[in-house]
Amino acid sequence: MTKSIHVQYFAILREQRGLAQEKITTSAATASEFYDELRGRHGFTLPADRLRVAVNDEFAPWGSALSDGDRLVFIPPVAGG
Amino acid sequence: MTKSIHVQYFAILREQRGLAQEKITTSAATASEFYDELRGRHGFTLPADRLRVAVNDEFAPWGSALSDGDRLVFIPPVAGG
Amino acid sequence: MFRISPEPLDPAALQRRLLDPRAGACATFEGWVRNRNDGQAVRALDYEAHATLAEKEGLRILAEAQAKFSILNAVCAHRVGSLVLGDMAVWVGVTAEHRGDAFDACRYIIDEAKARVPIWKKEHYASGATAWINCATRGPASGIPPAKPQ
Amino acid sequence: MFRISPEPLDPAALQRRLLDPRAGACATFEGWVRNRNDGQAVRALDYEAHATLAEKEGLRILAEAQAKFSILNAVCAHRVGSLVLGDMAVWVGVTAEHRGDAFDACRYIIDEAKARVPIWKKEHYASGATAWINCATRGPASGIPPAKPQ
Repeated sequence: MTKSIHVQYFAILREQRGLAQEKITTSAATASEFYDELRGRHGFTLPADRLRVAVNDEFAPWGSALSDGDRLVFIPPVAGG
Repeated sequence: MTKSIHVQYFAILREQRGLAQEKITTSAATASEFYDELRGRHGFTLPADRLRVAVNDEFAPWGSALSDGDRLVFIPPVAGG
Repeated sequence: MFRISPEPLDPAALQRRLLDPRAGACATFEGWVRNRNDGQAVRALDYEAHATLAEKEGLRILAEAQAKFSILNAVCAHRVGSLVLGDMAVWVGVTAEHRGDAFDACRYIIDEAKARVPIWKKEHYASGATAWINCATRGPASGIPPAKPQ
Repeated sequence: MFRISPEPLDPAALQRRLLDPRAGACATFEGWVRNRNDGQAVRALDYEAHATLAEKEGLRILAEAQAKFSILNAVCAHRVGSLVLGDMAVWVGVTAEHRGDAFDACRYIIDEAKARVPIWKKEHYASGATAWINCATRGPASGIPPAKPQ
């Protein structure tokens, strides 16, 4: 079953993708599968174990099941301060 | 041998003495003897082991020998901050 | 209050939020853009944040500090945008009755904020090169720890 | 710089002395007059100091902090005179490349200043009573430690 996912990119991911957000139709079952799919397509250098993921504005486990209309953000290593 | 000592009082010692400084002629040999003499005379409540002493604007040991013209300050327990 | 700010931070205004007649101690921390990092001359920095997630995670950190330490109030603000040398990137202020808790909580907040809040930093070097800090991919042997699993 | 000040402290002016392009971290501590101490309602405080000895001992403490920690600069100022609730009694600021040293040195300076610098504090309570802090004479059994021998 395919679903439509809204993805937002920040920092190094935004630069590597060349845009800040997009809507993607995917058959990936989990956030993890979805990142692997995008990484293959866009050449993101960071592996998933260096990132966190947020689903609908909350941090979420990589194994979270995706639902149609979800908003995902992949969180590169942070560096505030 | 007597000597003339200039004494400055601060905080609780100033209040107990009722003045901020005075010149005293003493035959005390050391800072320690001198404080004991003053304590007896003025009724200071603090024993010497709760005070420090400064001679000529430097902290000094209680056993320091007194010389004519020395300036002494007895330092009550401090409480900055 | 935890705030992501596109405007320059105003420490005096932030500190006014902490005033409290019970407070005997106020510890603050400011992070400034410095002229070197890891041996390279730095010219400027860009900070960006996921403001919604950052403010949620920041408020969690402040609540943790309230629970762990005996403090009265805590505020943190982090700048985003383009910063130059000497600019203030982050301000943390904590009030408490006593200084030990104020120091410990202030340090806890900045340590956790740097480790957990979704804020990213791109350094611009005098050489013309740029780098997203902590985002190099040199493999696990490089000593860069992987992100904590959720 | 270590200064005894009969005038209100000006943190912004004090902090300007710390500006340094190498500084990535600035930790500060402020001591404020609070409304209670040891269970009693406080109305006001008098501070007095032996300014010459205090500035000498304060400078020694700052030099010790420079030797013990990797810091760039450190400043401390202490107010004397009559203070009311909310007034600032002491300000300490430290800059360093990294935050750990800035925090540690800031804490070292305020801890040592409170323990060693000849400054005295008289509290005025709402009850009308007053007390010179740390100067009660309840004997050694009261838990008040004797002054360190020189």
